[in-house]
Amino acid sequence: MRPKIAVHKFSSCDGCQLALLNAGEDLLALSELVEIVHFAEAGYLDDEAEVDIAFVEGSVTTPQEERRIRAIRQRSGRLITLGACATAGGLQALRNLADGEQWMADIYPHPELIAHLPTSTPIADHVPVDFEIWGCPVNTRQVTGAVRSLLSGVMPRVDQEKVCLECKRHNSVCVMVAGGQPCMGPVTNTGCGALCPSVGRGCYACFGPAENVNTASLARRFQTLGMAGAEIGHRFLHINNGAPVFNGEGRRWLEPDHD
Amino acid sequence: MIDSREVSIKVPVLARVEGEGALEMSIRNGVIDQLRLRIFEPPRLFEKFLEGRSYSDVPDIVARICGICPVAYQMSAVHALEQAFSMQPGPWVREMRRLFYCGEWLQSHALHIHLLAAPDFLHYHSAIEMAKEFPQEVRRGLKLQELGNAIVRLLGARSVHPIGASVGGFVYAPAPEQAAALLGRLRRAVPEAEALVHWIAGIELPDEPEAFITVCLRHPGEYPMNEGRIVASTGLDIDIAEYPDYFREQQAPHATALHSHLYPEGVAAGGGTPYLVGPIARLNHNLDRLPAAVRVNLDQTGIRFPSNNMFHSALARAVEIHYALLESIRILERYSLPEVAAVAPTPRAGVGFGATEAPRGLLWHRFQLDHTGHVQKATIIPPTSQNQARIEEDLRRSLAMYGLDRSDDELRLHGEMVIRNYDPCISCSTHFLKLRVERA
Amino acid sequence: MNTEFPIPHEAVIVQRIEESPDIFTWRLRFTDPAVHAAYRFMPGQFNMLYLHGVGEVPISIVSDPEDDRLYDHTIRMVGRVTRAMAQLQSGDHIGVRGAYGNPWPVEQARGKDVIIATGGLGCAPVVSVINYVLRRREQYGRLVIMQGVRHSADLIWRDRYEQWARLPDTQVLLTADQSGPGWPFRTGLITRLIDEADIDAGNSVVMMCGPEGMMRAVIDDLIGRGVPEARLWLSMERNMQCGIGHCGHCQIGGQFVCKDGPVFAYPQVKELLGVKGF
Amino acid sequence: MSRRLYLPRGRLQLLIERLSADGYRCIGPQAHAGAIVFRPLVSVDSLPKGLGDAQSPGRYRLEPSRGERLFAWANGPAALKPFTFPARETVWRVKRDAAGRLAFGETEQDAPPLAIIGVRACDLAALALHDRHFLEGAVPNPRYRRRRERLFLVAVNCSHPAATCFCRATGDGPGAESGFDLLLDELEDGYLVSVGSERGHAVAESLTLQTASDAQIAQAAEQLAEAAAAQQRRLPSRNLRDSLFSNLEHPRWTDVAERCLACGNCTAVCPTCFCHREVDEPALDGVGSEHLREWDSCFTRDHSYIHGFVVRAETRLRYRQWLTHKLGSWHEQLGRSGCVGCGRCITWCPAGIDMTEEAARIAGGGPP
Ligand SMILES: Cc1cc2nc3c(=O)[nH]c(=O)nc-3n(C[C@H](O)[C@H](O)[C@H](O)COP(=O)(O)OP(=O)(O)OC[C@H]3O[C@@H](n4cnc5c(N)ncnc54)[C@H](O)[C@@H]3O)c2cc1C
Ligand code: SF4
Ligand code: SF4
Ligand code: SF4
Repeated sequence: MRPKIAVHKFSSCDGCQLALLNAGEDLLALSELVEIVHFAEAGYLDDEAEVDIAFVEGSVTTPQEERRIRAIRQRSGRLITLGACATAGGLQALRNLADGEQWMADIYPHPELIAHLPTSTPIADHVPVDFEIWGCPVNTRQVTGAVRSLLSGVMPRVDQEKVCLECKRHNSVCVMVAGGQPCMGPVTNTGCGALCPSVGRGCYACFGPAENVNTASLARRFQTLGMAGAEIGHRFLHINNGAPVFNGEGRRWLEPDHD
Repeated sequence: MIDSREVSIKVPVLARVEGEGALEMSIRNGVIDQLRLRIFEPPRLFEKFLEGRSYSDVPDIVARICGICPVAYQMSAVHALEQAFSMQPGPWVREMRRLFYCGEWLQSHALHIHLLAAPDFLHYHSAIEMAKEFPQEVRRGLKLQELGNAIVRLLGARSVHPIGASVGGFVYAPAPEQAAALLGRLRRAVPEAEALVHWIAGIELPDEPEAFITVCLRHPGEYPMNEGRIVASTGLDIDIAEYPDYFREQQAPHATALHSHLYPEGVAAGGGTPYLVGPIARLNHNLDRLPAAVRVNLDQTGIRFPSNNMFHSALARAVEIHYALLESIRILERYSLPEVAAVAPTPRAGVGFGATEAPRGLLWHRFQLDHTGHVQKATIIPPTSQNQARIEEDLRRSLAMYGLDRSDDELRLHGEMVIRNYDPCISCSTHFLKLRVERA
Repeated sequence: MNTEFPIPHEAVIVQRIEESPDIFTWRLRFTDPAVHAAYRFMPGQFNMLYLHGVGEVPISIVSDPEDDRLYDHTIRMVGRVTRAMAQLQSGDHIGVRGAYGNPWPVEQARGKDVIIATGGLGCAPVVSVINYVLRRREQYGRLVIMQGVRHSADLIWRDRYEQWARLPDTQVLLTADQSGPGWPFRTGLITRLIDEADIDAGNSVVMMCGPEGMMRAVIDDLIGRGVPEARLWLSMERNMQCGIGHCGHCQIGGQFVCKDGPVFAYPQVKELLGVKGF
Repeated sequence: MSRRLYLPRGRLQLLIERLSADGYRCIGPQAHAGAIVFRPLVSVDSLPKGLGDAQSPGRYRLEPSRGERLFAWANGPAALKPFTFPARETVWRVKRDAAGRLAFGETEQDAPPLAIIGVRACDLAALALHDRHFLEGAVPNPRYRRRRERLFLVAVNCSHPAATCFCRATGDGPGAESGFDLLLDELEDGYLVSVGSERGHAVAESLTLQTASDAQIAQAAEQLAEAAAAQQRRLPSRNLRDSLFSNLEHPRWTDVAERCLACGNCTAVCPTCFCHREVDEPALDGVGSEHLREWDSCFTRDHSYIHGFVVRAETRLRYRQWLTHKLGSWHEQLGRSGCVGCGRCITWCPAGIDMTEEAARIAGGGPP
């Protein structure tokens, strides 16, 4: 019996699902190995089915999504989050730091007609998550790798080392040491292949925090590069602003006396 | 019997629309009483959290509005910001941005045609199912999609949320060897793009001519992507900065999204009307900007543009795939390393506008910045919110013509097909929202 | 084969024995008869076992080196690789490379008393040496087996201990830090067993495995009783990737557990044993 | 050392051509992405003419330097390590057939002969250490050996050490003494050439070089002495084994952990760090799998993970492992310190931690 899989979308940009839709031949190969039962973007629509593996993209931002994720959890064997939105609340979790209601009113003439929550929260705030895949977006290698592991009867490998190590494996020249550019690599989770430094720009932490990070030391380093407090804060309050270690560091630098 | 039927069709998840939406409609006494395209996409409030951010963060942030057309968001944004800073990054950057955009058109159009539209037309649930009987066609589609991704990767290191675009140009210039290798792959794919146009043209589709207003960019010398004036089939021809004078979005009380309307005589004069943006609009207005090879290939199909049949939108996409491929080849044939890949911006206070042609149509940005280059106010009008009113109008008309006496399933499938013509990318709708349904 | 650059050889699981709900034993044979015939090991050495597409883990060899039909591994399911290994059945294939590391000092111990001290859950590395001594009973003096577990419920292979206890010249002492009802053995730390054990400090070789804190305590006690440091042996565990002293993961100070150990004479690791961080 | 020869700068290209003709792929230092890095070299024109490097803790900048010199810099982020011990490689492959049988296969050991020009004394010292680690144990690594054997090394004595260099203190530079095929001293308008191997001899012969003058030889010696004298940094002693291990609870370990990012940059740029991990990359279909080896670092959690327990969970313990290994337990393992004084871990530390200072504070009994 091929395992059944589902891909669900919550509040997101759809970029993570593209890890599958852009997989080309691998997408066809995957459809032989598993039975895709729900994946709206690819035309599979059985939201109610029991599945062995559920991939979830997106964060929870509406009452309906709150209910839906609980129902999905109940009929899914393993639940795996895909990407920054599902794993840390996404870029849109920036609203959690502000007056989200005021923001709504600034954009919509009738915000009261829109069913929404004041916050954008990761899936794990609502239901237990079996495995998290970080990235904004996640890439095909990560997702097919996870599927392969599960097919082999093991959980995917957790790798939380820092981008720096991969950056050096690629023999890229450090943009912070040699170029004076701020780089989040020393606190960011590996997985992207250290893309940004490989093309000469600093990492902006789209893969979330690595293990055992020293955000305070990195922030001090940014200061020596001549950055103002708010700019330093924004480095941490970016794609993965909802990740607790980034959130805490970022907010510290946004406080007025920190400039 | 028909007259006495009361039907309410709900499509809880609209299959194969990127993002999840729903269509609700009720038919009373043989006429459509209510029709709503419901979008479940919750607001992600990008315009608000851009406020206070440095201009240099903007390309990375706006990309996250849509994973399928991040390049479009980046391009509208950098053009708007550069206009605010009164800077011009020069010919190399200009050409590379065009190439970047070609990659996105190729990728997005190929994805739409093969994973979304063609399975519809040929009655399959999915492309994967379709691949069993059309293996060559699906593989060709996947290959063109991958070529588009490869172009985006050349300039952006990855295809979704690429990291290469910056205000002032690009973070890096690709190595000539990489450009040359990609050029070879693109050249080999030309016959496939030509064949794709014929394949799509050969699929039998409803012939439903109708009158609709089209809006897109028009450039004096080229098929529009990053630059041009905004034109409409009403004869409108304005600078992109004048957009707010002629277009307005409203949160209509019955509607589920902000609907954009065009006011041909200016917003003040009233008389707003739905309009279409996207491939058909672009092709209808810019046929004379296509290279001969693209036009000859299209002519051979026997289908003529300008077209007023919305079911030609997949064909228009195929034609644009052909065009984007040839345009990429043209650009890459002349590729050389620039002196610098980006001009360093000098921030200053001001307002800038950017309008580019996203795969799904006109994408309009306005940024107001302070003297340090931090965003004070951002407005982003994506193509899907512009097409929204048009889709509902089209649904009402097309379903009535199709015959409201059809079974629920048939109506649903037809409705889906109509919607699909617009390729509504629901995630990218910074304005789309779900309203509580009010029922009479 | 031990010095050839390591690529696994295919081996077949001839038999799978369920030892407890989370411990199983594999009886293996290399599928290539020439490889099988050339394969040599000693008690205390380990193999790197490879699960297809998943990874490798170091596992001690528990069978007797002179049994050349099959060789055995007893594996506890703990994580990614071992849990998936538990799913394999007899007839399935894995990869094996080895044998690696330094064995127990079975030569030094010949003619002497052998004291085994283990702590924690089922200590595979010493099973091999117990079996080795029992098979060659006449070559060794007394055999004293001391085993401590955290909780009485953690003890596995109780019947095996009871069986050993019935053998001549063999003393088996068990203790649990905490015991539940029906526990006939001692309660308390393993060092308390040493008083009961009949140890001839001048004529014993001690072999240990288990938590480093426990080994430290036993060592201190035995040194106090006059056992020479060089007669104290311990088997250590560290993360291991290559098994041949190249990858650097298993270092404890200057020692590589994979090639300088896993069985060490106490003086080799004395300085850093139990020091947090090494 | 044998007879010293002289090669005018204008004829340096001949060396590249000769090596290429002998079947070597030439690699040489070039300015790239803001640093000196080794890249494929076809023409002397690509060498970093008129460039120097300014290095300090956490900072590296290329700077213009006067004159025609091509080697008036100290070093870049990577030594020879990426060529001899690549960051990632497949060590074996396996295929599983429908019956579940496994077929293991070695990967083809395709190491093209490389000629590397511009190698520093510290790089050679590090290479000698890797040779010992990978080749002189019970199980030599054949892939390393093959790459190593096919390496032609043209060393250049350091005339412009960086502020972070301390090879004089470790005894590994600034002049190279062995381990090269050819050795150059760069003078104002050419190169003093010394031969270090048979192969080097053959190449030098074919270039029909002049004999170096006494003045040129004296000039090179003086330049080298100046380079040595210019170095300010040093370590408390060449063997810190005991002084480090007797200070395992020194408060400075906690202090450095507050600054350390535990990012592993120091270990990656270190020419002697050898830690690596092994991972499997299975194909999606579950038939084939590649077993890879890739650089690891003692600054990662997984480096010291054993089931249910991380031996070095905190940065303090990771930094201590690194320094006590590098300057301490290397002596037990390979008979000398693992530090060759190249200064890379100081320059390329994003937090600007200077290991010579940390070592002095901890092992030298200085203030915490
Ligand atoms: C010399 C030696 C002999 C051993 N003998 C046995 C034995 O006979 N029976 C037995 O059940 N166990 C033995 N172990 C322990 C066994 O290797 C680990 O339990 C096993 O590696 C855990 O792997 P995992 O993937 O299931 O666990 P996870 O916790 O998922 O570990 C992930 C990875 O970390 C590494 N790792 C984790 N724990 C250890 C560890 N303790 N030692 C080395 N690497 C580790 C492995 O690479 C492993 O794949 C021995 C360990 C060593 C060093
Ligand atoms: S994590 Fe990023 S790429 Fe993925 S859905 Fe969210 S915004 Fe899109
Ligand atoms: S560029 Fe960034 S990721 Fe790379 S080494 Fe430097 S700090 Fe780390
Ligand atoms: S380097 Fe950083 S920002 Fe760039 S892709 Fe990788 S994780 Fe994302």
